[in-house]
Formats: sequence, structure tokens, C-alpha cells
Amino acid sequence: MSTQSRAGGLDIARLRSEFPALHQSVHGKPLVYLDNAATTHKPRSVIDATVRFYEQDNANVHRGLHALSARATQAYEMARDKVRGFINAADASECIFTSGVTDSLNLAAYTLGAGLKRGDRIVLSHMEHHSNIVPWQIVAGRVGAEVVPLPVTDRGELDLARAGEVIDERTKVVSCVFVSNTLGTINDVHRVCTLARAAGAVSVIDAAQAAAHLSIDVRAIGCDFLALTGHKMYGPTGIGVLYGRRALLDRLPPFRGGGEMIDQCTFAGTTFAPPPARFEAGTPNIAGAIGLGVAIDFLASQDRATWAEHEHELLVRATGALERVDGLRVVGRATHKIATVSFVLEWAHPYDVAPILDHAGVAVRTGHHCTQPLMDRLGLKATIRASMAAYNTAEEVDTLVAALHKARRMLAG
Amino acid sequence: MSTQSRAGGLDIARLRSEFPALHQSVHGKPLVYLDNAATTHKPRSVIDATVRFYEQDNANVHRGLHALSARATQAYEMARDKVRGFINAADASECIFTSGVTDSLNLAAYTLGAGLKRGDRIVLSHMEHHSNIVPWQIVAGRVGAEVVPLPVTDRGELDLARAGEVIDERTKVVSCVFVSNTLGTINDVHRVCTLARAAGAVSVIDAAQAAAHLSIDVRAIGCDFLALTGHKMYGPTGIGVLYGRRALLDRLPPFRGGGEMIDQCTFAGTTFAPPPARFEAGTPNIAGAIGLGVAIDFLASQDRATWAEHEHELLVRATGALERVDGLRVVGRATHKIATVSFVLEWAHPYDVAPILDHAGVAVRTGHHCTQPLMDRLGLKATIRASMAAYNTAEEVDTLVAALHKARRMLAG
Amino acid sequence: MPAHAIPSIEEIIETFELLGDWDERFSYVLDLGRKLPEFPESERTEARRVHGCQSNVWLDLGVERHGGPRVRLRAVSDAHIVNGLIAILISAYDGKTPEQVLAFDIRGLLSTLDLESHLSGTRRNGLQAMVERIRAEASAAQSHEAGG
Amino acid sequence: MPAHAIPSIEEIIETFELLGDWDERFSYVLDLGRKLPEFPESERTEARRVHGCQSNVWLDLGVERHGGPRVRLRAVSDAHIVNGLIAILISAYDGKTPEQVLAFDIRGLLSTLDLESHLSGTRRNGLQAMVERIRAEASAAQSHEAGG
Ligand SMILES: Cc1ncc(COP(=O)(O)O)c(C=O)c1O
Ligand SMILES: Cc1ncc(COP(=O)(O)O)c(C=O)c1O
Repeated sequence: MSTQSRAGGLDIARLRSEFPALHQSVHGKPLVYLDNAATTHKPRSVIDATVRFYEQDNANVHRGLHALSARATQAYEMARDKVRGFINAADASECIFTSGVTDSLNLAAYTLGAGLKRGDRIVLSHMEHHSNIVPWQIVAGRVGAEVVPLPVTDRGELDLARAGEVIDERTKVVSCVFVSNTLGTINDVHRVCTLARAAGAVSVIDAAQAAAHLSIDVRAIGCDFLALTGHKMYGPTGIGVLYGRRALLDRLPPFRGGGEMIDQCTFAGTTFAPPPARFEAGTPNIAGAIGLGVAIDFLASQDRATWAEHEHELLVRATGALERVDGLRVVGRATHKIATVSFVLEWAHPYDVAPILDHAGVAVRTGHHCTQPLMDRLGLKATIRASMAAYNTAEEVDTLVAALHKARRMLAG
Repeated sequence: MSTQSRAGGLDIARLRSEFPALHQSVHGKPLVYLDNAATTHKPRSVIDATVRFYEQDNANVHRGLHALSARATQAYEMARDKVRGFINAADASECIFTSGVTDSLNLAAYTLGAGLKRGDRIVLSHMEHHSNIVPWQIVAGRVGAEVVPLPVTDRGELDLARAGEVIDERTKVVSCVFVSNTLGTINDVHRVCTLARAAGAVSVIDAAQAAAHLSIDVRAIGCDFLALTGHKMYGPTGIGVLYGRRALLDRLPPFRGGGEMIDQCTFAGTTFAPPPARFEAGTPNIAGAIGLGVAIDFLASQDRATWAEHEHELLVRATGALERVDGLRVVGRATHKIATVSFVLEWAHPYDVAPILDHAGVAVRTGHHCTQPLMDRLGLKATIRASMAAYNTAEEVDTLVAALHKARRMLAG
Repeated sequence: MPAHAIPSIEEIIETFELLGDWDERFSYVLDLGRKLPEFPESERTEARRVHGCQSNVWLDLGVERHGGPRVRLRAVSDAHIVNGLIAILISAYDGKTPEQVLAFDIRGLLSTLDLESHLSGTRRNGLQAMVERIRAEASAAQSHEAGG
Repeated sequence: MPAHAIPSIEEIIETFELLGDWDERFSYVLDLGRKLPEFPESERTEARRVHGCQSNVWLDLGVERHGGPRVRLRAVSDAHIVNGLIAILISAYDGKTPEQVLAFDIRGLLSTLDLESHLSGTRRNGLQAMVERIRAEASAAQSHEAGG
């Protein structure tokens, strides 16, 4: 493996050394992990922070008057402030910890849903993940609102020229993925939010795939809500964030009820605490939040511009080499992409190729990637998706391509 | 510290050696952790399993066709089966992973709420945690149902003699805590479930405080739902379980929408997967579930009967010694209790005592313990609560009592 | 191509044992898939579809009753490797008595294929669903016999 | 007991420095709490209540305007230690100009008390809420002056 990416400053060997899970063999071959859109591996610092929490500071947060509880609370609230910094929110109280982006989007849909009525419109892009469709469908079903897709082009880009056809005066919510998990498309979410605002609609951005690759600034984007998930940004599982503009959060009812989120509770009725507490019922994933904070520290300590250059090189290399495989078609040809490449094969079902790649040590994902409406739109059932992170190398891309050539020999014969 | 509890076989020093967090000083004093009802510490094996997952098997579950994903999926589903065994459920599909007991109870309330209508009754004991009150209030508010308390006696026991006054033909749900987090009372949940069934109501048991202390058998209890939380049973934060009888689960709508829980998703509509997937939208807390499985292994490897004896000794010792402190009153005098003791002081607000105990190294909790209705019922604002786990020692109880005597000297003077 | 072109399950097991490396075994399963009897598009009805997350499978399953019950099955998939696995299932199950079907250790056989991660990775993959349905059919036929 | 029985904030800080161990400092704060001016039950109105998770605090806060604005406060709690902390707040803030109030490093002082865990542990404890309200009042008085 080359220790330096062509992207000047990036010392890949050093970066990889921070990720224990990368250094293993699978079926006797070195692991080539290209399933980062599903979940990224965790740097040593995140794992260590989890251990340290459980070994030293473990306690429940917020209500304790003893030293461990104070330490745990402080670490938890510091993590919240790191999230605030990461997305440039105005105030830490705008950052609600959830159990993941799915939970975040459900929280947004449920609470915003309380203000929707029959005939209102919820506009979602046609490339949304099920996690950003189904919660809105559930809410729409309850209140009688309508869920309408914002068109996507054949290249896999938002068709914003046609936004006017769907975002109208009935539209109360516009929600859109920042980066498509299936195609890698980077959407112009700033423009989407501008269109939403112009229509008087609330904007919600699913930044699940963006956080590990792009810098995120909620105020520059101009979104009302934005959702993150820890496990796709080098953090732990079971933790996510919903950012919400404070003025909006103040008006929303709670989602889950329970400890921590109340002000006064009687059988006659309950009053609720202000955000973020109102939306964080029960004991949170304390270790998860702290781990996410450390993942953000990790990201902040990296030269993200060099990462982006390196990832772009991987994208270009992978796209070029894949297209030279006979009978392979890359799906999603957006101008702005992260290093995620989806493709289909004329000569085999993705399901046929997966075991061959696996036995070559290569981890990719096959299927509809929880974007069935997008698959339908593109006339596909499933793709094979290779999703690269900063720690991937050009050689790993080559291993993938070589394994595909081999698969073709085995399958097309 | 004595290495043997009087409860014959329990080697406390050895047990404590499994819990790294116990071996530390606070304000220069050895930590005396008596806040186990808030959260327990984690044995080495649970911490190690978390590390091992992130270092070796980290991958997203269920949809992957590569080795890591298969390993992660297997570990995750094995954890589900361990939960099944732990509560003696008939089938693993009855065990839904959630982010904690609050999430579990909200899932139960939300999904059961879909079948409730105006005038229906939800009966909750007067000693419930807010997490088992507020979700029902939210649902009741939406459908026009009524939330009614099941009385509690002055001793802090369920007043089941008066159950007939509240559990009537309008009652659709009866929910009750297995063990009171504030008083330590062990409720006769079998009887509660029998009364619920006789009235044709669904029964829901909050077993948050029970899991670390009692054995739980959902079929012997005869409950329809039962909720657990990992962090109070020697497991990680951010993970919980909702057990639901399969026949009931099959009829319930989903709570959160997202990945994994769908069968087919289109903009026209979505069909849902069978349980447990239907109720597990999005990437679950994989590391958390696996850690919970290991916590269950840990519990299974212990002599629980000896634990219970030891804990009972701690309860008797603590209750006796506390009552000898001037102006101290123990609150909650149930016949069946776990080793949780709540008390109030004539001569000080709990808030005054907390820092003195903390500076003596003793971690207890003060406040309403998220049971304001119970506090109102007992005419109290707050208590001090010492909650013991199996790893606590008689000497630790004595340290608490000595610190209280000291507090009295400082405060009553 | 006729169904009898698929080797007997004993032959398949024997061949597996001979083939040393995974690539060869995988190629052999692919070859088996090419021996599947026809399953015309027109017969791939929704009713016959086995819902699986990753590949589609159409299954025609029944029990032949004259001369004692025999499980009969035909199936096809849009994935080559699943067709190979279907060939194995046909070899193992087609024309067998319910007892034989229920006694056969299909998991054990499949595990020698080292396709485990691909078979267990998805919650409800077509193959697993198919095996469950075949075994359920055999069970039903068995209790039908016992009952009647 | 009259309010002037509370030592000046300089004296309090000096005493803290003299008192070596935590127990002594804690007892000293308790003593300060015993010097609080009367706050009759009848004046402990809901409007004056500072909502805190763990202890109740009633606060009477205002700005005296003749001769330049001065922050005035009285408060009481149902917890002894909070009364001690209130005494410190009164010493630090009562009768001071908005500038003095805003400049005073209350966090720094409280941290020498090593009561941090008790003050930051609860999300919205009475003391923190009180300090925020006092500072807000001082800010408002200041901008009122600047504006007028
Ligand atoms: C009886 C009971 N129910 C519910 C809860 C809420 O648990 P969690 O905060 O883990 O969601 C607790 C813990 O505080 C509890 O003791
Ligand atoms: C764009 C997008 N949104 C939402 C999700 C759901 O994320 P999670 O499973 O972490 O809740 C994913 C990940 O699968 C995603 O890629």
C-alpha cells in the first residue's frame, strides 16, 4: 500500500493506523472496506473514549449531585457543544441528541406533523432514504397531508428547474437529503432551503451521508432542521442529532415522553421543559454522545480539504476503472459527488457478485440501499455500491475492480 | 473491606474486581456508589465486548452481504436471543431493541394508542416513573382517552384491594412498574396482569429496576408487554428492549418509520415488515445490543440467589442504621423490596446533604426521582435515595450512615 | 433442459468434497444453476414469488400423493447463484418423502459452501424463505398423513 | 437579622482563602446562609419563584434608579446551602452598579467552593437560574441607561 495519497499531504498509512478494524483479513484476504456509506469504522480515540467513560465517569446525567454524575453530565453537554460547533449552530440547545438519523427524522416529522392539516403538502426529493420518507408518510396518513416527490433527473441530480411544479403554497415542509446514499450526489441544499423558505415551508435536511465528507454549516445552508447520525461519521452506533432552529423548537410539542423532558408532572397533566430537554426523554445514550463528540474532535483534527481531494481522486479512479469493466454501468452521474459509486452489471445480479467480492476481501453493499422510490425512478431493482472514506486507498479501488473482472469471468461464462 | 459477604458464597472482592469504575477515589475518598437505580456500572466483559465489536466486527446489520456485516448481524441477533432467554419469551421476534426503557414505553404507548378511542381508560399505578406516565398522557390527549392512577398505600405498596375501583370495562391498558425506582417496592405484577386480563385490558410492565435484581419470566408474569433498559442491568447506555406478545405485535402499526422496517416503499404507500423489524427503524444501536447480550451473559454466570440474599442483607442493614439517625425517616415500607432506600430528613433539604455525602465519596441521588405523582401522593418534594447493587458492601452502607451523622452535625447545628 | 440433469444430492456433496477451494465450489454451484429446468416467464406469477430482500425467487411447490406423499418443487431466481442453490434444493428435496425432507440437514450442506454470510446476512433472503416453505409443506403433508 | 450582617464579598473571599478544607468552607457557607435577611412566607409568591430542579428559591429582584442604577436583590431557599449561596450573591451583587454586577466573576468564586458538581449537575438549578436573572436585569438596566 502506498503510504501517501497523491493528494499531497495525506499520510494514509498513518490515518489507517488510527482505525483498528481496517487491519484484518477476511477469507484470508486483507479487508478492503468499501461500505462506508452503511457505516464507517471508528478511530481509536472514539473507542478509547467509550471505554474511559464506562471505566471512570459512568453515571446518569443531569439529575445527580455527585461527582461521577457531574462528570458524566459535563462530558455529555460538552459533546453537545462540539456538535454545535461542528454544524455552526447558534446555540447548543438547538442540538438534540437522538438515537440516530432515523430517530432524528421521525422526531422532526412527528413534531412538525402536529402543526399539519388535511391538504398540506410535504415535499421530499425522489432520492430520499426510506428513513426520510416513511416518517412523513406516517404523519401524512394521520393528518391527511400529501407527500409529493421533488423530481430527480436521469443523471441522479435534483431537478430543481421543476421544483416550482411541486413546491407550492400548500407546501408546509420540504425535506431533502444532503448527499444521496445510493448515488453519492451532493445536492444544493442551500437552494432547496431557499425555495422552501420562499414558499413559507419548513426545511429539513438529512445530512447522514454528508457529515463524514463535507463541512456542514446550518446557518449558511439556511435549513430549519438537519439530521446527523454518529455511526456514519466515525462515531458510535445508537447516537444521532437533530438540529432545529431554536425559535421553531420552542413551538414544537414533545415526541417521546418520560424523564428529563418534563417540567411538572401530575396525573392531571404535565408541562414540558424547554429544548433540548423537551426532546430528550429518558436516559440518553451517554457513552454514544460522548463518543460522537470525540469523533467530531477527530474530524476537526484532520486536514479536511486534503481528505476531500483524496476522496475525489478515489472517485475519479473508481469511476474510470469501473467503466472499463465489460457490461458495467455506473448509475448516478451527478456533477457533484462524494466518493460513492453505484453500478449495475449486464451479466449478473448484484447478489451474484457480492460473495465473489467478499471472498476477495472486498466489502461493498448490494440492494436498493433503502431508496426504493429512487430505484423505481431509475428503473432498477438493485445496485452494487462502493462507498469510499478518507482512509481508503487507490490500491483498494484497484482490488475492487480486479475482483469485478474476476466475477465477470466466473459469471458471464 | 470484607471479601466475603455474610451471604455465604458471595465473593464480593472478586465481584467488584470485574467493575473498573468502582475502583476510584472521589474528593480523595474511595467511591461508595449507591446510585445504582440511576445506572449501574459495567463489568469488564461488557466494556470489552464493545471494544471488540468496534475493533473487529463493526459493520451495519441485516442488509450486508460481506463478512463483517454477517458477523455483526449474527452478533446482533444472538443478543436478541439472549434477551429472549433472559425473560423467557417464547420467540426472539418478540424482543424489540429500543434505545432504552423510555423509548420502549413510548413505543408501547404509541402503537397501542392507535387502537384507543375517546372514553377508553389507561390505568397506571401511582408509583410510576414519568417515563411510564407521560407517553400515555400524550397518547390519551391525542385520542381522548383517560389516564387513571391505581392507588398506592402509605407504605408505598400497590393498593390492589382498590384495583376494582379503577380497572373497569372501559380499561384498555394497565401499566405498572415491576419495582419502584423511588421506594424499591417489588410489585405483584403477576396479579396486576391477571386483573388486566380479566378486564380485557392489555398489560404493560416497566421492568427497568427489576432486571438487575430479580429474575423475570414474561410467561409466568403473564404480561403482554415488558420494558427493559440496558444501563440499569450492567449493560451499555442507549439500548433497551420492548418485549411484546407476538400475536399482539403482529396487529400493531409501526412507531418510527425508516430503513429496515419496510417491506415495499413507494411514494404511493409503504408496507411494513413483520416484527421485530417493523419496530426497529434505522440502524440500531448495534454495539449497545451486543453489549446488552454480554451483560445478560454476565448475569447468567452469577449465582443470582446469593446475590439476592446479599442485597437483602444490605437492605436490612441500611434500613436499620438509617432509622437510628436522628430526624431521619425512611419512606416506603413495603414488605417486598429491593435494596433501594429512600429517606427524608427533618433537619435539612436533600440538596444540603448531597454535597456532604459526595465529599465523603458517597454517591446517592436526591430529588423526585422522576416520580412526582408518587411524591405528591406521599406529601413529599424530594427524598435522598441510596440504591444498592450486588457489588455493594456492608462497609459502604456504614460509610453512608456515618456521612449522614456528620451531615447532621454540620446542618442541624 | 430436463430436471434430471441435476446430479443427485449425494453426487453434489461428493463433488463439494473434491473441490478444494471456494472459487471452484462457487463455480460448481453456478454450473448447477445452469441445469435448472425451465420456468417460463409466464409462470413467474406474483403468487409464486418468494419475497426476499436481495433477489427474486419464484417457487412452485406441491405434494404428490399417489404412492405416499412426495414433495415436488420447481423454482427459479433472477440471480445465478440463487439458481445454483435452487438446484441443490431440488436435488435435496424434489421427489422426496416428507420425512426425508425434514431430516435433511440443509444448513450443514450450505455451510460447507461458505456462503453463510450471504445467506444469513439478509433478514429474509429468498433461500431461507424457500427452505422454510418447503419444510412447512413437508410438515403439513406429514401431519395430513398422520391425521388421515 | 439585618442584611448588613452579611460580610462584604471581599471578606468572604478572604475567609475562603483562609479556610483550608472543604468541610470548613461548606460550614462557613451554611453560616452565611443563617445571616440572610427575613423573607416572610407571605412574600414567597409564585411570581417570585425561581424554578429549580432540586430546591425552591424565591427571588425579589429590582433596580434602584436614584443616583445611578443599582441592582437590588433579596432571596431565600428551602435548602440551607442554597441560602448560603444566596448570601454570597447578595454580598456580590446587592447595591452594586450594573457594570459591577456584570464584571463580577461569580463562577470563579463558586468554583473555589468546590460545589461545582452540585451547581452544574442539574440542568436548571435554582442558583444558576438566579445568576442568569440577576445578570439579565443588570444588562437591561445598562442598555436602558445607554438608550435613555
Ligand atoms: C422504573 C423506571 N422506569 C423508567 C425509567 C427510565 O429509564 P431510562 O432513563 O433508561 O429510559 C427508570 C429510570 O430512571 C426507572 O427507574
Ligand atoms: C441518507 C441517509 N438517510 C438516512 C439513513 C438512515 O440512517 P440510520 O440507519 O443511521 O438511522 C441513512 C443510512 O442508511 C442514509 O444514508
